[in-house]
Amino acid sequence: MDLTFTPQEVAFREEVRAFTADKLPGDVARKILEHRRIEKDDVYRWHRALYEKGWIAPGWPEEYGGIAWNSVQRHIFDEETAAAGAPRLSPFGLSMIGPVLIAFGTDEQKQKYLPEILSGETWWCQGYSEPGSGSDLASLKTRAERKGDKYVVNGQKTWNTHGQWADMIFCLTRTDSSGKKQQGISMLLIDMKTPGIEVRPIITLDGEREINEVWLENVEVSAENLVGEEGKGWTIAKFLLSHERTGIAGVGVSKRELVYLKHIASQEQLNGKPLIEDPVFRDRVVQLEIDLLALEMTVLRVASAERDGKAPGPEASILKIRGSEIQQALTELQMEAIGPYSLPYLPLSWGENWVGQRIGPDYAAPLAARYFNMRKTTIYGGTNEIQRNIISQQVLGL
Amino acid sequence: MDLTFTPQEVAFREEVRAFTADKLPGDVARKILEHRRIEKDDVYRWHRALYEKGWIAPGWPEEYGGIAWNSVQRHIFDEETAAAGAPRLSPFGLSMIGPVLIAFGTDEQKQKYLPEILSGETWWCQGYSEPGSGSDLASLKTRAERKGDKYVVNGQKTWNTHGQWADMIFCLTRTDSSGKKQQGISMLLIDMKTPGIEVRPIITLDGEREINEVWLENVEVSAENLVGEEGKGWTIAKFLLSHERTGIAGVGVSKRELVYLKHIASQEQLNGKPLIEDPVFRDRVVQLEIDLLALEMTVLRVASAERDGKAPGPEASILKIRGSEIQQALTELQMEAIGPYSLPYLPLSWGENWVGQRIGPDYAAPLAARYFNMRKTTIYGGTNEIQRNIISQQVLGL
Amino acid sequence: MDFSLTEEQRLLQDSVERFLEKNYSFELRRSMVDERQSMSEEVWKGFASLGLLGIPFSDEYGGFGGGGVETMLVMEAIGKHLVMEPYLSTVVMAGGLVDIGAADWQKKILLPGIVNGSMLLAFAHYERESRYDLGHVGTRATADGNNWVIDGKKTLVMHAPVAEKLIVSARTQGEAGDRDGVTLFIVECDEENLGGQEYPLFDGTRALELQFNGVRVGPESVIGTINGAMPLIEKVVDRAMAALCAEAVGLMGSLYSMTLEYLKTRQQFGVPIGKFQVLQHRTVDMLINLEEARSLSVLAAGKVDSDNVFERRRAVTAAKAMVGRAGRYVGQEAIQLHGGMGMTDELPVGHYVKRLAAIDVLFGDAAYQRSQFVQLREDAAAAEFVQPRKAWKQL
Amino acid sequence: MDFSLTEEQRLLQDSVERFLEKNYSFELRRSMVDERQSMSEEVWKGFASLGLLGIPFSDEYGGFGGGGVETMLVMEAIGKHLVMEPYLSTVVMAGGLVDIGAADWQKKILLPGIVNGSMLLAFAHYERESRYDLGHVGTRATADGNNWVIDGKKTLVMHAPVAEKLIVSARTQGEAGDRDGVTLFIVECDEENLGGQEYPLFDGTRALELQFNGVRVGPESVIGTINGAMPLIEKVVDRAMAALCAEAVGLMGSLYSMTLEYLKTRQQFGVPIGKFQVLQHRTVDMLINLEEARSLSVLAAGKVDSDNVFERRRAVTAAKAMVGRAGRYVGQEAIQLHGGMGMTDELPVGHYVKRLAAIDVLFGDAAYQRSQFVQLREDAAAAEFVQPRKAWKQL
Repeated sequence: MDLTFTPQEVAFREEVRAFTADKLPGDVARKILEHRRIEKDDVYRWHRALYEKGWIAPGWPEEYGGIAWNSVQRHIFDEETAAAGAPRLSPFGLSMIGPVLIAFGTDEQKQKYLPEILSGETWWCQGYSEPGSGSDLASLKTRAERKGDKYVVNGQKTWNTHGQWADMIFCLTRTDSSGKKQQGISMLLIDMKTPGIEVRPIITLDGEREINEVWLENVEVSAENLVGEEGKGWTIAKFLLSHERTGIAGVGVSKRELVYLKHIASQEQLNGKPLIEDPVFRDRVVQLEIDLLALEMTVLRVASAERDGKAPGPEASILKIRGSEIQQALTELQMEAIGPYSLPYLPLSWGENWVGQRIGPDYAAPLAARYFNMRKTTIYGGTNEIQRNIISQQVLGL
Repeated sequence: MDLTFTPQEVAFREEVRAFTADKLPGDVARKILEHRRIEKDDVYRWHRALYEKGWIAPGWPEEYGGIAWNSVQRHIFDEETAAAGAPRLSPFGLSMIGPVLIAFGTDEQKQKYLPEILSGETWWCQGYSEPGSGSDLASLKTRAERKGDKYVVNGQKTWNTHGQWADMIFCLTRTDSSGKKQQGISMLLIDMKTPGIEVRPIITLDGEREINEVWLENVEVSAENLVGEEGKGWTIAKFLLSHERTGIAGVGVSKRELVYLKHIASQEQLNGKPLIEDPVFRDRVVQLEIDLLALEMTVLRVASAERDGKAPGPEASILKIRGSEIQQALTELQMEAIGPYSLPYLPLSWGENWVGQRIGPDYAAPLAARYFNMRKTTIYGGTNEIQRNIISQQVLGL
Repeated sequence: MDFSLTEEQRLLQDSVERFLEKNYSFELRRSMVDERQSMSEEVWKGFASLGLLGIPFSDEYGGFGGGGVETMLVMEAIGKHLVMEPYLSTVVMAGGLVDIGAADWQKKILLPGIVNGSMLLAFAHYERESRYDLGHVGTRATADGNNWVIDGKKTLVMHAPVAEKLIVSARTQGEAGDRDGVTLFIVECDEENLGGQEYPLFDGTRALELQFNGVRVGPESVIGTINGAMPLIEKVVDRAMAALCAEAVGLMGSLYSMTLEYLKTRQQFGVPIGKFQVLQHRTVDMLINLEEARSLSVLAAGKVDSDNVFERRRAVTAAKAMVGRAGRYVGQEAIQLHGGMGMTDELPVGHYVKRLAAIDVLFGDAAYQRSQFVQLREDAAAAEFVQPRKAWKQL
Repeated sequence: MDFSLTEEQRLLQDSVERFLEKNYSFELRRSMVDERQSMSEEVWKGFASLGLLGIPFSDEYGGFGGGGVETMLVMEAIGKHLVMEPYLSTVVMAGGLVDIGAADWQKKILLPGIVNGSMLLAFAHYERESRYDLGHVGTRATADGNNWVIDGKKTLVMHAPVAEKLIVSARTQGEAGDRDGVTLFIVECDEENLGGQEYPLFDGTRALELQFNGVRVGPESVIGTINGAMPLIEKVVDRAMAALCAEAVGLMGSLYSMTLEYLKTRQQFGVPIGKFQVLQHRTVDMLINLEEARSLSVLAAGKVDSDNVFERRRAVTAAKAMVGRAGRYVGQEAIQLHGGMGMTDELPVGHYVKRLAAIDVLFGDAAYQRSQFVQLREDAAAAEFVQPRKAWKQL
C-alpha cells in the first residue's frame, strides 16, 4: 500500500494540468468557476480540444479511438480538469450510447456513429424515463411497432437533458407488451430531426432550461437503428446505467466548490471578521471537508481495485449517494455564506454580455439558483432511495 | 390564546413547589439530580408523600381516589417535581393496571387492588413482551389453560422492568390459538409469589439490573383474576398502551438535564475557558434548548386541547419520538462535556455509602452509564420505528 | 395557559382562508411573477375589506386592535396560499413602526390610508455591509437648519417598487454599528434625489436598491425620537420575524399536504409510492418538523407583544431558528419525495420551497438566530445561564 | 497510488485473524472483565510468537520493521474481535516512544523484551486538567545533581496495572501548557514513592491514577532530549490515533455484520425484520459510515509515518473525527436495530458499542479533532486556507 502518487502519476497530472492550462478556453473556465450559464458551444470547444489531443474517450477500447487510462489516471484527469474549471462533457454519447454500441451494435452502427461521437459532430441525448416510469423504469409505455423495415414510434419521454442540443436520441421503446414488463423492450436510435418528434422544455425551479419532454408521434425509424435484438433492450438499458456511474462521486467538482466556499467565506464579514473565522461556520466547513476527503479516498480505493481487475460493483451506489449529498451540502453552505445576497434573482446576469449592475458581491448572483438546481443530484441517475434499495439487495442481501 | 399561566396555575405551581420542597426526601433528590442508583424505597417514599397528600393519582376518577387535575396542571406538576429531583413513580400500578381495572375490572378486583395501588402497598410489574414478541406483541405465546376455576400458565416474559420489586404482575396470555393472533389473548393478574414464577435479571449494557425475564411454569391463577372477558385481552392491552404514554415527552426531566448540562459545561475547561463558552459546543446546546422548547410547547398544545375535551390522539407518538431523541441528545452532550472523565467506570460510587476516591469531577462518574442506559428510550414503549408506523397509518393514512 | 382561539380570531382565520381559497390561485401568482408585479390590487382591496390591513392598529385609526396572534393567523394563510402581497412590508413593518413610534398626528395621516388599502409603504433599512446586523446603519441624515439631508444606500428593500412612501433609517449620530444614533424618517418615493434599481428576489418578491443623494426632508418626517430608533426597529423586526415564522408554517403545511397527496396518487412498481415504508417515515418526519415549527411560531406570536424584552427575543429567535431548520428539512424532502416533478417550475412545490428558503435568510438564518439566542441569554441572564437551579455542589 | 497489500501484509492479516478467530472468544473476554484482568498471558504469548509485538521495530531489535499499514492490520483485527490486550499501550505508544526517541543502548535493553512479550509498558501522560491538550503537563521533574525527582499526578493511565515500567512525561522547564520544557522518563512501577489507584474504564480496559511523590530516577532514565519531548509525544499519539481508527473500523465492521445477521434471522410480523425497507436503508447507512471510516483509517495508516507533519496531522485528525462521528452512528444504530436485545449485557453488541465510545473519547473526540484540523491548517497553510487555487477576483 502506498498512498503517494507514483512518479508516473505525478507526471501524468502535470501533463493534464499543462494541457488544460493551454487548451481550456478561459471564458468557459470562468463561467464554470463562477457558476454562470453554460451553452452547448462551451462544452463543444472543450470536447474538441480533448478530441484533438486523443483524450476524449478514456473508457473506450483503443481500437475504437479510446485511450487506455487506468482508473487512477481517470481520477487525476477528472480532478485536474474540474479544478481548472473544465465543463462536464456531455455523457450521452461518450459514456452511454458509445459503450453500448461497442458492446451491442452492428458493424454498420459502429462505423456510422462512433467516430462522430468522438469528434463531437453528433450530439446525443437519452430517451429513458417517461411520465409514468421514473424509478420503475421497466414500466415504460412508448410503443414501437414494426412495419416492414421500419418501426413507428409513439409515446412520450421525459427528464431528457439537453435534448435541445442533440442530433440523435437513444430511446427505450416497447415492442411487445405481452410478457413481463422487463421483456419486450427495445432500444432504437432516432434522428432528432425526424418528423413527429417534438422537444418541449421543462423549466426547473431555478428558472433554467436544462431538461425537456420529448414527444414522439408516428416517428418512423429504420429497423437498422435497432440496437441488439428486438425485445432485449432491458439488458442493454441496465448495461448503460452501470456505465452512467463513472465519475458519479464528483470529487473533482466538489473539491473545486470547497475552495470556492472558503473563498466566499473569507470575503464575507460576520461581526467584523471574515465569516470563515466564525467557529460555528468553520466547524461545518471542516465537517464537509472531512466528508469529502473520505469520499475521495473511497473513490481511489474503488479505482485502485478496478485497476487491479476487479469489476465495479454496487459500491458505485455508495459513491452516488455520498457524492450527491456532499455536492448539495456545498451549495447550501455557499448560499448561507453570502447571507442576504442570495436573495436577488437576476438570471440575465449569469449569462454572457451582462453589463448591468449586480446586487451584492459578484460571486453571489448564481448561488441560490445553483442551490435549487443541485437538488436534482439526489434524484437523477436513480434516486438515492433507489440506490439504497440496490445496496440493500445486492450487497446486504436483504 | 394566552401563553402566560393563569393566576390559578401560578398558584398551583407554587403549591407543588412548596410541597415538593417540604416532602421530597433530600437524599432521593440528590440521587436523581446526580444520576445515582435508585432503589425501590427511594421511589416508595416519594409515592407515600404524594399518597398522603392525595396527589398520587391525577389520572384517576375522584371516586376511586384520583384527583381532577387538568392536563396543564399535570404538566406543571411534572415540571416542578422533575426540576426538584423527584423520582419517576412506578407507572405499572398507577398509569397502567389501575386505569385498566377501573375500565374493565370487576367490582371485586377494583376493591381488592385499587386502594393498594394508591397507597403503594402493592407494587406491580408488567408481563407483555416475550422473546419472540417485541414489536409484534400480538404474536405472544405464553399459554393459559383453563382448568376448573383456575388457569395454568406456562411461558416466558421479557423486558420486565423492576419485577424484582413487584408483588403482582399483569400478564398477557394466550387462552386460544385457533384464530387470528389478536384473538384469544387474555389478561391475568398474578401474584409474584405464586409457585412456578421465576424472575431472572437481565443485565443491561450499563451493567445495571433494571429489567428481567419472568419465567412461568405451571403457574396456577384463580379465574377470578381474569381481567375482562377471556379472549378479549388485546383490546385491554391496547387501552393500557395508550395510557402508558402520559408524560412520555419527559419535558420536566429534560429541562432539569439541560440545566445540569450547562452546569457541567460551565465547570469543564477547554483551552483555558469554560466549555460553555466554546462557540461550537454552545451552538449544539442552543440547538437542543430550542428543540426542547418546541417539544414543551407541543406538549402544552396537546395538553390544552385535551383539557378542552379533545381525546389524546396519535400525536402522542410525536411526543414519544422527539422526547426520547432529546433525552438521548442530552446524555450525549453531558458525556461529551466531561471529556476523558466519562471513561472511568465505578458503579459502586453511584450508590449510597461510597467513601472511596472518585476519578475526575464528582458529577462525571455516572454519565457514561447513563448515556448507554438511555439508548433504551427509543426502543421501549414501542420503538420509535413503530411510532412512525403508527403515525403513518393513523395520521397520514399511508 | 390557553392555546385556543377566541371566537373573533376564529372568524378572522376563516374569512382570510375563504377569501384566499377563492381569490388567490397559484396561477394568479404565477402570472404576477411573469409580469413583474409585486401585488394584485384586487387582492389588496379584498384584504382591506376584510379588515386585514388594520390588524395591528387600534380602532381609533380604523384598525382591528389585534396583536401577534391575529398577525399569525393572517400570515399562516398567506403562507398556505403562497401570497406575494406586501403585507409584511406595509402592515407589519412600516405600519408597525408608525403604530409604535409615530406621533398621534402622524398616525392620523398615515394609518387610515394603510388600513383602507390606499397607501403602501416599505421599510428601507439594510445596507451592503449589514449582513444581519440591525445596528449597522451607515446612511447619514445631516441636520440643515430644521431640515435633514439624507445620503447613503439601502439594499434589498422589499416591496418598495409599489410603495408610495418609505420609512428610512439613517444615522444622525455616531458610527455604523453603534446602537445609538439611528433615527427614522418618512420619505416620499417620488423624491427627486432618490435613485433606485428594481429587481426580483428568487421567491418572486420585488425589491429595490436605493440611493439617497441628498434627499431633503422636513422635521415633520421624523418618526419617533431622534437618535433613539433602535429599540423601535428591534421591536418591529421581531414582529416581522414572528410573522415570517407563521408564514413559514403555512408554507410547510402546504408542502406537507402536497407531498402526502403525491405519495397517495403517484404509482410506481404497481403501488402508490406511499406504500414504501422509507417514504412513510420520512413523511412522518416532515410532519414532526412542521409541528415543532408550529409550536414555536405560536410561542413567538404569543410573546412578540410582551414588554419583557428577554422573553420576547427568546421566543422570536428560537422560532426563527427552528423555522430555518425545519423549513429546510420540509422543503428539501418535499422536492425529493416528488422526485423529478419536484424539480419543475410547473408544480407549486418548488415555489413554496423557494419562499421558505427566502424566509430563512430574511433577518438572519438559523445559525444567526442561535447566536442571538445565546447572546441575549448572556446579556439578560448571565448568572442563570451558567448556574443550575440547584446549587449542585452543596448536595 | 496503490491500496493493495503486499504478500507479506496479507500473510500478517491472515495470521492475526486466524489466531484470534481460534483463541479469542467473546466469552474469554467476558471472563477477563469479570475477573478484573487487563489481559490474557496466553494471548499475549501468541501475539509474540506471531511477531505482532515487534511490528513497528526494526529487525535489529527483533522487530518486523513495519509501519502504519501493518499496525492498521493488527488493530483492525483487534477491533473485530474486541481484544483487550495492552497492544496500544505497550507496542504502539510506549514502544513507539522508545523506538523513535530512545538512544540505541536503551532500545537494546527495552525493545527485545517488548518484542518477546516479557516486558509490558504504559505511557503516563494525561493529567487532571489536560482534557485533550497534549501540552498540558504539570508534573515536574526537578534536577538533583545528575538525578531527577518527579512530583505530580497522572490520570487515566491505560493498562498500567499490568505494566512493569512506565514512560512518564514531566515538566523540566516552563509552565503547564508550554510546548517546550517536557521531558520523558522511564520509571519502574515498583518505585516506592509511586502511589496508584486501579479502576476499570467502561469498556473493560483497566487503568491507574498515579501519584509521584518524589520519585527519584537517574540520568539514564531520560528518553530523548531534555525539554524537547513534545514532537516525539505528538508523533506517537498520532500513531496511537491511527491505530485506534483501525481498531474502530474493526469494531464497526463487526457491529455491521452482527446487525445484518440479526435482521436476517429475527422474525416479527411473520417475516425477517430485514424485509422492512426502513431498516434496510438504515443498514445501508451503517455500511456507508463504515466505508467512510475505513477510507480515512487507511489514509491515516498511510500517512502516519510521513515526515510531513501537516500531511500526517491532517490525515490523522480527519480520520479520528470521522471515526468519532461514524462510530457513534454505527454504534447507536446497531443497538436500535437489535431492539431490546441490543440493550443487554449478554449480547456482544453493547460491548462493541462501549469500546467505540471509549475510542471517540481517547485523545480527543470528533469535535476536538475538527478544531485541530482547522488549527493545523491555520498554522501550516494560512494562505491556502483562505485563498482559492484560482485568483477568482481577476477572472
